[in-house]
Amino acid sequence: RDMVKEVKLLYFASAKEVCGKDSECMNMDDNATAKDVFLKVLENYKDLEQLKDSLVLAVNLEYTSIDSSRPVQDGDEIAIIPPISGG
Amino acid sequence: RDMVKEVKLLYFASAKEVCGKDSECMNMDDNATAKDVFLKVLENYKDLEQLKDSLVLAVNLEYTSIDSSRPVQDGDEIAIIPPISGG
Amino acid sequence: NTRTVSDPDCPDNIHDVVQLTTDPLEKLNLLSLVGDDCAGAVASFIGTTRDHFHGKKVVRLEYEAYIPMVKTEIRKLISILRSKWEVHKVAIIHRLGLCPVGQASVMIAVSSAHRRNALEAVHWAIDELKARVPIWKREVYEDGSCWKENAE
Amino acid sequence: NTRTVSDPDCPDNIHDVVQLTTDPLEKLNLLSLVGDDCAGAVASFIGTTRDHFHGKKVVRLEYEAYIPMVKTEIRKLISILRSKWEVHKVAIIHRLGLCPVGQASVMIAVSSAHRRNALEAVHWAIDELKARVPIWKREVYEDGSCWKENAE
Repeated sequence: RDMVKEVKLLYFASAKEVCGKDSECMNMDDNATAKDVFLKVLENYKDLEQLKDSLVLAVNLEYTSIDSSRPVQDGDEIAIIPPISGG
Repeated sequence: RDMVKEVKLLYFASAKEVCGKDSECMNMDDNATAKDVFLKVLENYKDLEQLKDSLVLAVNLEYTSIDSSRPVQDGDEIAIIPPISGG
Repeated sequence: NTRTVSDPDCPDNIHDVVQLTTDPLEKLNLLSLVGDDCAGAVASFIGTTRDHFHGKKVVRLEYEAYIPMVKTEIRKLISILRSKWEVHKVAIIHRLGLCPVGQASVMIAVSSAHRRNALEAVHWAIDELKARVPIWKREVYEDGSCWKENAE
Repeated sequence: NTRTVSDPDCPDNIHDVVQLTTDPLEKLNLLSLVGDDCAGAVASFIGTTRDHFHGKKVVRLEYEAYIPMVKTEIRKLISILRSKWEVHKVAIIHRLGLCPVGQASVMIAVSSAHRRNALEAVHWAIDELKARVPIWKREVYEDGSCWKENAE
């Protein structure tokens, strides 16, 4: 099986502004991890570099580190989460 | 000076029920203390004995122990304060 | 009890609310009482009358107070509160007389710039009120009545 | 999020309120949200938008949220809260979109039989919400705008 997986990316707040969009789909290799997804996003949006140290991910509504070796599944929803400011 | 001092007594909650009134005036000797006032009230209302250990006084709106040797002044307002239950 | 707040962002004189009333407290609006465009946090505590006590059904409650001393004690309480926490406005309102089951008997609200101050101040204020302020509650049951006593 | 309370005096099933809304929170009534004839205490926290930030005048604020994750995180938060404190009802409501200066952006209310539980739970809940729930605030000034970041 040499499937390509499609993940849905969501961008919020400052990440949305930097990337110029709030969501998109992206294809990943079969054995890709959450970290691989994040690195590919960084490659696509060079200006995101400046926010990099403050970002975390959410994979299917669960917080996940940008270094996570968790394998992604086809259909996963992966959000780029800048520092929160609710309340 | 062998003045008689008049103090105003206030009774609240269970003390009011036991004494059957919410206020009255009482004459005290010139050198009477808060403690003397309390003892005289106890003498006048025997049924107050059962509450005695839970009572405090307020002299002119300030908490005062029933043992207080604070001298009373003519016109003092002295309240008999059972355990409070505000809130 | 008017004071000038030291916070330069919030320079208005501030009037604390200290009130004893036989009216229901339900219609009072916390933000109207203590809200402020310059305060980011409003914490509050509302005590409501319970419908039971050790399994006995409470039919109604009555509050009695030594009114002038209540006001003196609450003002002292607010003055100590302000020495412990930097807060904007404080409101302390107690209902007197008949209070139907389920309705509010006491309301404390505090606004502040930083939420921790308002939250801690409200917690301290209700503990202090219950320990020091001369108010008495009588619970009336189907088969009698009883003057309550605060545990703490 | 329905549960049966263990307190025999208060046997009804209880529905927590978790809500995201673009409507003003001002009209909400705390006692209607979490009040209970069997609960003696209602504690609350309301966060309001401030009119200044480091001396700069804030013209308006906007809140954005990752809505499905906010709901998941708040329900987790309430579940942890209930494991730490015995409480009756919990309401957590956050405003989204435009929020005029001085208006409420978040409201947390908790009822309990013993006041300490409601008071501590509310304090913990707002700290936890600010630390974990994916909501973002943008402050708009006369000369620009800025995505905020919670300090704690």
